[in-house]
Amino acid sequence: MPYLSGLPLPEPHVDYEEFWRGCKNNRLVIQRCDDCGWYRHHPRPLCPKCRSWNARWTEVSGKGTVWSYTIITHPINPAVKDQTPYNLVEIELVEQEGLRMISNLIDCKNEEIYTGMPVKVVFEEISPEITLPRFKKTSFQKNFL
Amino acid sequence: MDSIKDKTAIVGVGWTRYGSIKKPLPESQYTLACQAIMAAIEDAGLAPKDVDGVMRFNFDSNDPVRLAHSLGINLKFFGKSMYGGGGGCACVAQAAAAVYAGMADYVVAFRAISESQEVALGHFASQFAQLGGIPGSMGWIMPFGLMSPAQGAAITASTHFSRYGTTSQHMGNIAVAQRKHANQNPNAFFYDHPMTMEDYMNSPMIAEPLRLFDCCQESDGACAVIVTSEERARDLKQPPVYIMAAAQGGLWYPNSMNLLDKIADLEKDESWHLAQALYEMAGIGPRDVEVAEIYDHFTIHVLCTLESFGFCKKGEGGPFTEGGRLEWPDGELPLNPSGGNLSEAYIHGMNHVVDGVRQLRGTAPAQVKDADIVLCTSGNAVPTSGVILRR
Amino acid sequence: MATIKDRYAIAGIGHTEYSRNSGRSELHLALEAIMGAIKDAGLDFKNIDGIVGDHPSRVDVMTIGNALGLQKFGFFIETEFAGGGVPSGLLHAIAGIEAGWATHVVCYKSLNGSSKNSVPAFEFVVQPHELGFTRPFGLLDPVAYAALAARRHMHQYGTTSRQFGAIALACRKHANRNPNAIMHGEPMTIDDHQQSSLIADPLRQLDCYVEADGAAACVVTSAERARDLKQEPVYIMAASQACGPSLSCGTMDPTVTENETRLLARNLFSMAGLTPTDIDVLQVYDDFTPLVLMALEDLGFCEKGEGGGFVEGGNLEWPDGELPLNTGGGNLSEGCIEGFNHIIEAVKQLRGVSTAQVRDAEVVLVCGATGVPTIGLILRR
Amino acid sequence: MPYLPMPLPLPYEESKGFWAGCKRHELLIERCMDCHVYRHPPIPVCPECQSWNKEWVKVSGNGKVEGFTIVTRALFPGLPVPYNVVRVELEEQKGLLIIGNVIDCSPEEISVGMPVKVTFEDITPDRTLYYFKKAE
Repeated sequence: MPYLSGLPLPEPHVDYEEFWRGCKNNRLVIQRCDDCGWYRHHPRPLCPKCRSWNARWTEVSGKGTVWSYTIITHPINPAVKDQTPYNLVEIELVEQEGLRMISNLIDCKNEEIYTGMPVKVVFEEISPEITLPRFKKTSFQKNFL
Repeated sequence: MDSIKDKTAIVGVGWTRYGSIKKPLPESQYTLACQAIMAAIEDAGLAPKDVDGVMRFNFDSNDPVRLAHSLGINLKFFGKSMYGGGGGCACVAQAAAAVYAGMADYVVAFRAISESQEVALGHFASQFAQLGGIPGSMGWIMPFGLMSPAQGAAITASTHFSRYGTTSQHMGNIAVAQRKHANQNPNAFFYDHPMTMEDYMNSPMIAEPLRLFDCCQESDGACAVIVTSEERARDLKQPPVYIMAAAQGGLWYPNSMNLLDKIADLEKDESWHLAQALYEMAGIGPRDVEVAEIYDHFTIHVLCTLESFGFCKKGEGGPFTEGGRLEWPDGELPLNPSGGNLSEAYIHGMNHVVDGVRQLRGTAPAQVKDADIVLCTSGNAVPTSGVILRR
Repeated sequence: MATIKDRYAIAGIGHTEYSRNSGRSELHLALEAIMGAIKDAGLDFKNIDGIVGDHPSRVDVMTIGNALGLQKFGFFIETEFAGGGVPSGLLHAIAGIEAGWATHVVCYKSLNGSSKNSVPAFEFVVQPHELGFTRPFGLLDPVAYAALAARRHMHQYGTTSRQFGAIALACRKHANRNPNAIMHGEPMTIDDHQQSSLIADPLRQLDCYVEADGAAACVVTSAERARDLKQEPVYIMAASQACGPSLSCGTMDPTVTENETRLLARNLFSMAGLTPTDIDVLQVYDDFTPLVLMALEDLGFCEKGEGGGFVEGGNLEWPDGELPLNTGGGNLSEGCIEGFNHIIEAVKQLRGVSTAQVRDAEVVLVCGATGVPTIGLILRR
Repeated sequence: MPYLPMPLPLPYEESKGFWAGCKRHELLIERCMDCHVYRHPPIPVCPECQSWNKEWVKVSGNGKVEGFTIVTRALFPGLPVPYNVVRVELEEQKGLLIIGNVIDCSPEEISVGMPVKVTFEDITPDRTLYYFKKAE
């Protein structure tokens, strides 16, 4: 049972397919500039730092911290009717300051979530085509960095 | 009235290679936009951070956030034109206005298009199913099966045919001339595909009297131009191409019947209104125009636009196309020397502006000798826009 | 190429009642507001030769032009980014007049945001694929974006929900003086705010805007022409947009110092030749209270991170606060006309006819939404 | 039977009266009560005199084809080609145009200037569309 269901899923698109292919293979891959090494998410054609066209899909550790979060308590959107409350987190990955992505924390009570909480990616298959990256709490102790 | 005449210039142009839905490019619309814009920046001898404004087409999903993200730039002016192909030159016009008003220094006007990736088949059908019917003013036309610009243009053509005696052959003259031009342009999609009048006549009927080759292509690609003030333009890498006039034109329609070809008045259509505004601002007339970059979604509208801009009288557009008058290199008014939307690529008319600039720099693939003044127009039959360029 | 500073003016304003259910179409509302603005300016319909439409395009500019019987087809465009963009209509209007395309331009916004009595939207454009990185995780509505930004601001700077509430409170107090405000006659305390239901933690219902039906419009013309018209002109000292690379992954970073609103402030103040201390009244787009707080920091009214303390103690409240905010009640309490209500209120302040009239108000700053490509204006009388 | 298997229009504030008229097999066109100029599609304000006073007037339904096309390539799944689309000028006023189909008429018969008359087709129990027929 996925954490949230019935939501619009990513549609296939040339700029983003590597990311989703990675997820399908249980790998978190982020676009990284081949020249200056800057990670960028979401993917885009050019490196905003050095304007290089060269980029490589690079597997990252999947470790990060909760940069911010919210608990959606009121189903403003009909798509999440009967699914509230749910958490929505913005994760900052350890690879780079400001490298952030949107996800959810699973196996975690909403009250337990805090800003700065260490987390690690897990993958949840939603459909034969789409696997979503979600996150689980972890601890700083286990060789976090 | 004070105006922007000669106050701004195009200092950079960029374009990508072109594909079509049958021979798609692998790049996304986003990538194509960045390619064309970066090429224009380089052409101008600028750095990305110099760009502080963007104007895009309303159907273009490359909003300023995308561009700021990818190009790493800060923008202080941005906007989008309206009414699809009618808004191409409006992008250039608004860019010029923003520069002239001191709102930005270097404004990019661009169009990126990926019809192979972005136009989902059955897109309309699924939305109608979701909504339970045809919404808004489209309810006046779509239930009757009028749902594409080509069909609307066909209705206009039937009126033009009946009123003025225009023929398929006349429309064919336009298509054939432009194909000849594309055969000069290695980047044109139909570069190595010649076309005769017979080929044209044998192309399948889409919506009578419009044939396949009366219609623009469905393309992948992007074009971009950079506009700045005439003072700044003088110090840059390329010879400046001045914007003599820029304007919007058209009719105030009773409703936003976007897919209905709205020419109820063949005498004074959108392009007629545009022509008045452009010629007045530039202080020139049709005789001064040496290259005609006329928006060509459909041949019939090229014909109407030529009439409305006074190259011939109303109703005489048909015979005006005869005798190779529109053909490079010897015709008296070379039409869309790059091949245009019909035969170069359908970059929504931004390719016309790019070729116009290249003509004035003397670097066009089908170079019109000593071209000094170029007219570029956007789509007729919708609220439209245009620019007059000079070197 | 002179700067546009003080060379353009708002010559007329018009608006409908703001309500929960207008009972009219958005087109109808738009025409009422526009015709009101033209009349307010003392102009004839025939004088209008440019139109700037709203976003999302509920009411087509061509339909407006046709209904008004306009003769000259000089200039038309529409804004974008909803609340971030509404005031950009004025910027485009100025550019259009400066270019020589038009002399008197109307700008408008019309919506049945509360009753939802709208012609259904039909999308010609495929939804941006970037949404694949947010929507599957339940990031679906603006309130969730604002909640993420708010939570981070609280974490980093110790900002509290009560401080967000202070903004809602100020707007409500102002709305209670404004009979056209939807929340007129419904006083609110900070306890009411704290007890209102959580929508997206930490955002409560009273942190969020009030949906409304209504329309607003104004006429922009050159300062020279405006001086000969019926009303005292409200001069546009500065107008600028801003969009930079800091909007990240469809979310916003409330902590960076180089965000949109910061860029905007730099553009605006340098064009106007002013500093924040010169601003008498502030009209800031207020869909969600935390974003107002961040905008106050980014506009330079206080230091980054000090917004919480700045909004406390009635500092934003008419008549005694140092910086009266959204004196008509704003989106939070007057009703959300996506920021056009802020423009109307700014003009009323400078004409001296606001229901919460700031004494001797001379300069008003209008700021579009934070977290999207945005726009701002500095107006003076 | 509809001429084309297309979705029906969703009536909106300004168009409700028109479609209600069709239901009664009446072609109603909006007209200004002050300057008596017709307008189609309907809008709240008169483009000629900016009056808000308007009324629905039952028109004759007579007109002539001002322009037409025979669509030979379908853009919508399941559309039978060829089919015609006509732009009809109603006799009440010059330039008063309306889009429709001519039913019971072969593609070859249609021409610019051809006189037509309105006819109505009940598509569902609640909804009626207007079409045109060749007139003498």
